[in-house]
Amino acid sequence: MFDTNELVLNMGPQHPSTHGVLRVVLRLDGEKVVDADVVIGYLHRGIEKLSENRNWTQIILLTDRMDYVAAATNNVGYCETVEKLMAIEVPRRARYVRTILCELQRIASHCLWLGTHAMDIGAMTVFLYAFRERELILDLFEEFCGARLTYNSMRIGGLPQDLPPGWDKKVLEFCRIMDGKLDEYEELLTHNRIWLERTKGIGTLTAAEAVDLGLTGPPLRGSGVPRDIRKDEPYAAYDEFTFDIPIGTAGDTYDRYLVRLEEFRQSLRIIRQATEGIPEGPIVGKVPRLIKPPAGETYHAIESPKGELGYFIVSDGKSTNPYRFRVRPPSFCNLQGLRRMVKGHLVADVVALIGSLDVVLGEVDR
Amino acid sequence: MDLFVIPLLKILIVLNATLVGVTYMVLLERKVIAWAQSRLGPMRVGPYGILQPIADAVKLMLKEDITPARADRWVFTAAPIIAMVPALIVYAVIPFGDKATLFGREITLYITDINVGLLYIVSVASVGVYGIILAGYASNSKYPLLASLRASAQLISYEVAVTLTLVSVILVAGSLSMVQIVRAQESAGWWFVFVQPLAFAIFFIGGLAETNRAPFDMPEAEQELTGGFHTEYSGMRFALFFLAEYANMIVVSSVATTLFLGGWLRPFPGVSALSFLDIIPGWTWFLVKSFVFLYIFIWVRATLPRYRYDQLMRIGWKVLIPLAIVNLVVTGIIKVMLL
Amino acid sequence: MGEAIAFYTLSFFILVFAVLVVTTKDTVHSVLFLVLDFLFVAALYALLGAPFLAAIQVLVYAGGIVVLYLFVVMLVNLKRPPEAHEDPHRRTRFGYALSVAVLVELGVVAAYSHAIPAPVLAGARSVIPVSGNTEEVGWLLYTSYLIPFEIASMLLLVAMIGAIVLAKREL
Amino acid sequence: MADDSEKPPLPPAVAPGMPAEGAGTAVPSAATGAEAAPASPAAKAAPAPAAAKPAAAKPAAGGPEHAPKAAAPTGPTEPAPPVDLPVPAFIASLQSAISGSVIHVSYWVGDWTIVVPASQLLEIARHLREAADAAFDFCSDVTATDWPPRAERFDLVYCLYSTRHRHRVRVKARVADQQPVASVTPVWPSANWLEREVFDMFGVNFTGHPDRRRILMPEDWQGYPQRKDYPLEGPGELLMENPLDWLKLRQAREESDIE
Repeated sequence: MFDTNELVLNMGPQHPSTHGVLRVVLRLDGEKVVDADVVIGYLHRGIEKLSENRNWTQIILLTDRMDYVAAATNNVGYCETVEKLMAIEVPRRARYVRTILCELQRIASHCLWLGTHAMDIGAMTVFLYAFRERELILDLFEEFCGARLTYNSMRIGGLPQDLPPGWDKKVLEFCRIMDGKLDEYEELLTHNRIWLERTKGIGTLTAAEAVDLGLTGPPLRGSGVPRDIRKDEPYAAYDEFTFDIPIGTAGDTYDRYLVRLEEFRQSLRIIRQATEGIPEGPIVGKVPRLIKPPAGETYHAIESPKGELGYFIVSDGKSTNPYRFRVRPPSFCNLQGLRRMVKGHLVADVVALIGSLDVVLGEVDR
Repeated sequence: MDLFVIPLLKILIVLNATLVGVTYMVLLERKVIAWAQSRLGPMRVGPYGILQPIADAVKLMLKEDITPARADRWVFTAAPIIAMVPALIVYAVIPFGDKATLFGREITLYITDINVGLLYIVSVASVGVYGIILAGYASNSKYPLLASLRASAQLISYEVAVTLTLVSVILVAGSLSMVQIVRAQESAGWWFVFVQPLAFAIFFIGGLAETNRAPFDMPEAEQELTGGFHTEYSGMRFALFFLAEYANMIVVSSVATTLFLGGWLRPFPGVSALSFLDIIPGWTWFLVKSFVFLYIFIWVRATLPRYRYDQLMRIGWKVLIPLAIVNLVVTGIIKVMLL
Repeated sequence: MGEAIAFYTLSFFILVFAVLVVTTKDTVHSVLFLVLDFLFVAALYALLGAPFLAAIQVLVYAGGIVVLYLFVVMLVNLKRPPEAHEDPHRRTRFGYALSVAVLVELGVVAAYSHAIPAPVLAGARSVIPVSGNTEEVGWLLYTSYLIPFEIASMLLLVAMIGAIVLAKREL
Repeated sequence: MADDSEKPPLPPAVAPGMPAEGAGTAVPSAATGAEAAPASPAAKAAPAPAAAKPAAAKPAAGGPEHAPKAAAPTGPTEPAPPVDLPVPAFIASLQSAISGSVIHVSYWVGDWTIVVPASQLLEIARHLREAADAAFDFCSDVTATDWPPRAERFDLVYCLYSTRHRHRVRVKARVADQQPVASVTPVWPSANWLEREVFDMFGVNFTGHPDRRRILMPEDWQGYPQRKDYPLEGPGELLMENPLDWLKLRQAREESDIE
């Protein structure tokens, strides 16, 4: 009479907490997840294919559309890869500005993550608070490049334009504001009993598992692997600043939360150092009028807010578009870990874990 | 004439006041949460958005009323009504005040005072759960089904704890009648919150859970279950669920006010030095106290994350119910010793 | 007069719902009619001047037990066709036999109550004052009916333990 | 420290083959105004002719070695490392551990690439993961490149990283269309989705993959979009321009499916 029927629950692609168009097909025993199939591709726009038919400069614009909450980071990663192929030296000022923008972008992206993650667990005020601060960053970006979401804020060889006057003061002012706001977030969450119960011991991954699953970024560091491309293979101007790489111990959702919160602080630290020490000088290196890298291929990775954002680009040296343009999207690879993480947890934890991975579907599907 | 007209008038007034109160409760919630989140909340309809509830009501009434193709039609239609009606008829026994003189007539400020008033509230509230279960079942959809299972498990579990705390209050008051309970507090000179603090705490937590409010709002956890048991509802039927939830919040606040905060009594009814406060009519005290309660409901929602379903059940069965039983036993022993 | 009208209306609905409970095909609907039945019975109690009993009826039966019925009905798929070796009419016949037995029992009770002299019934009625009967119910339960009450609670305890043992075999 | 500015400015015109003349330090040829670029580690710098200029005036002039004609390239440029640049130890040990495992070693703008035979891929992967000097425990990317006229048209590219030694390598295997190639998912579980994507986009025939399904494209999709011969215009464009024709095409397709 009591047959143990499993309930198949289709979560998404239209679901408030799958952060876009992620679809997770859950096999439930009661509310416990027996297995999960992660289905993606609903936002696939073929950016890789499109890029093979765009010239090198136009692709910057396409990279905006991948991780659309960290567009500047995508721009930097792409531009640096092309610069690596073409052996262009980027002026120090431009590298400093790139670092500042990347870190501002990291804070903006983490703000969005914090807001949505807390919202998924039911703390809705944090969502609004985090978006309030993200707005300040968007204002800064708007002043720099005129756009608020898809910035197109980099050029191969440097920057599209110099910083507006007084911008660095505003950045420092933002850092001052943000310091206080971080404490505000922590007050609402870090020692909150319910928050602890909802995040501790959820989706625990050991360091070895996290590496095996190909996780990068905060999910990997949350499991205690001190890997950060900013330190390991520095790009932009990261080698000139002192900052720490926070790592977790337990590898659960709470540790990933703590790691990201500490990354806020470290980012502020980098921004302060970079803004105060920003050198004068040109903002664009010596770039040929027609961008056409020599034949060859390279893989270049940077640390996006989500993890290792890698570009594998093949140039045939003859045409004005890449022969092959491949992105290693951190969200895609991190999302792969979801299936392993949700097993044995409840439906409510599934949304907490999706939030904890911090995926952006624009990047997963490209 | 008095037998029919005055009660009917009272019912009419209470019913309308409740419905208006409930709609404005929604506005209050939106405003309070907005302030907590450094926003403004609704500002467009009327000055400071005070006409927003009316606009919402009009919108919801004009919206298309969708019944899913494979839903159980009759049950689907009945569910919101079953949810709403108990929430409203509970007001019959809530004493908003003691007596008032109007047009030379002495009128009691409650519709009726039955001697099992508290039991009546509990039993009617227990029927309200059908609205949720049936909504989940009749929608013929998985999310509402999961939500309704959660909701019914939650309501049944917390009802045990809440009812047990009520029993300890009854022990102290010596009556099941709402009016008599207030009078008992008057003669004791203390609000029962000072006599039964543990019962008050359990009642408050249980009240949050029974009205499906944060941090126990699992049945309608939109982040997990896309809206919970009312996922498939639209238009006025959805509005009924919505209103029922807020009506239930007001019921819980009113009951808490009556049982623990002395109903229409002024603060410290036993301290004669504060008797100048008697100028303020009793119903004002009642409304102010209920409002404070409602405010706390909203405040909690703006502050706390949501519990998980199993954690909620654990708190209910392993913390609240044992505490309530202990409280009841201790109260009983003290009562017997003092007699 | 008004009381009589109310009584017969309520009784009529109680009977109609009772019939619907057993004739409806959809089990959930059937359970719902059962709830309605209980609610009307509660109204009957209220009419008889027993508000305490009415409230308890709603709280325990309508609000508690039937919710659990509904759980079971919703969770367990009852649309299973009977097994091939089972006689499809066996249950029906069993049902008929049971109804006849209950009817006979009711008839006996009715005949017996007619045989009791009127003053005894009147005395029983006077125990329940119209104003309130919570205290009386409690008083009676713990004095005259203490042993049945305790036996009933023992029975419930045994049932509870049995249920737990059945549900969790590997305890 | 390894910023772009420190990357050796490589001579595009002579890029293929990389004549190793003078392991000089990188000449910051493009460092126009940047004051005191951080000290570039000479050890890491690749040799570069002093006269080298970044792809500038005549970028298309020097064709790659494989395709002197202006025709479509038939393969990637895989320049051999300069002779004076020591080949990483793990490549040598791989060569000695599995004979014939390294077909070609290439170095370009700081990246090491080894080309391996597709038949030994799984074995090589296991070695690279387990050997102490390699310890590539992290498979950061799996992708492919399509070089149509070539018989073994696909370059399978595995980007590996070692969290212990913090070094990277790119492993390439050439496979033909439909040629079965062992999945490396047993070695690196993270390759699961990445290989699915390669299967989805290129139709590379992975064997032993635990879950070989399309991942980004719909399950009933025909063809492999990232192949170079995949039409850039198709039903999708038709839909926008002429919905009726599109509908006919679709119906025809559905009917053929039913048969």
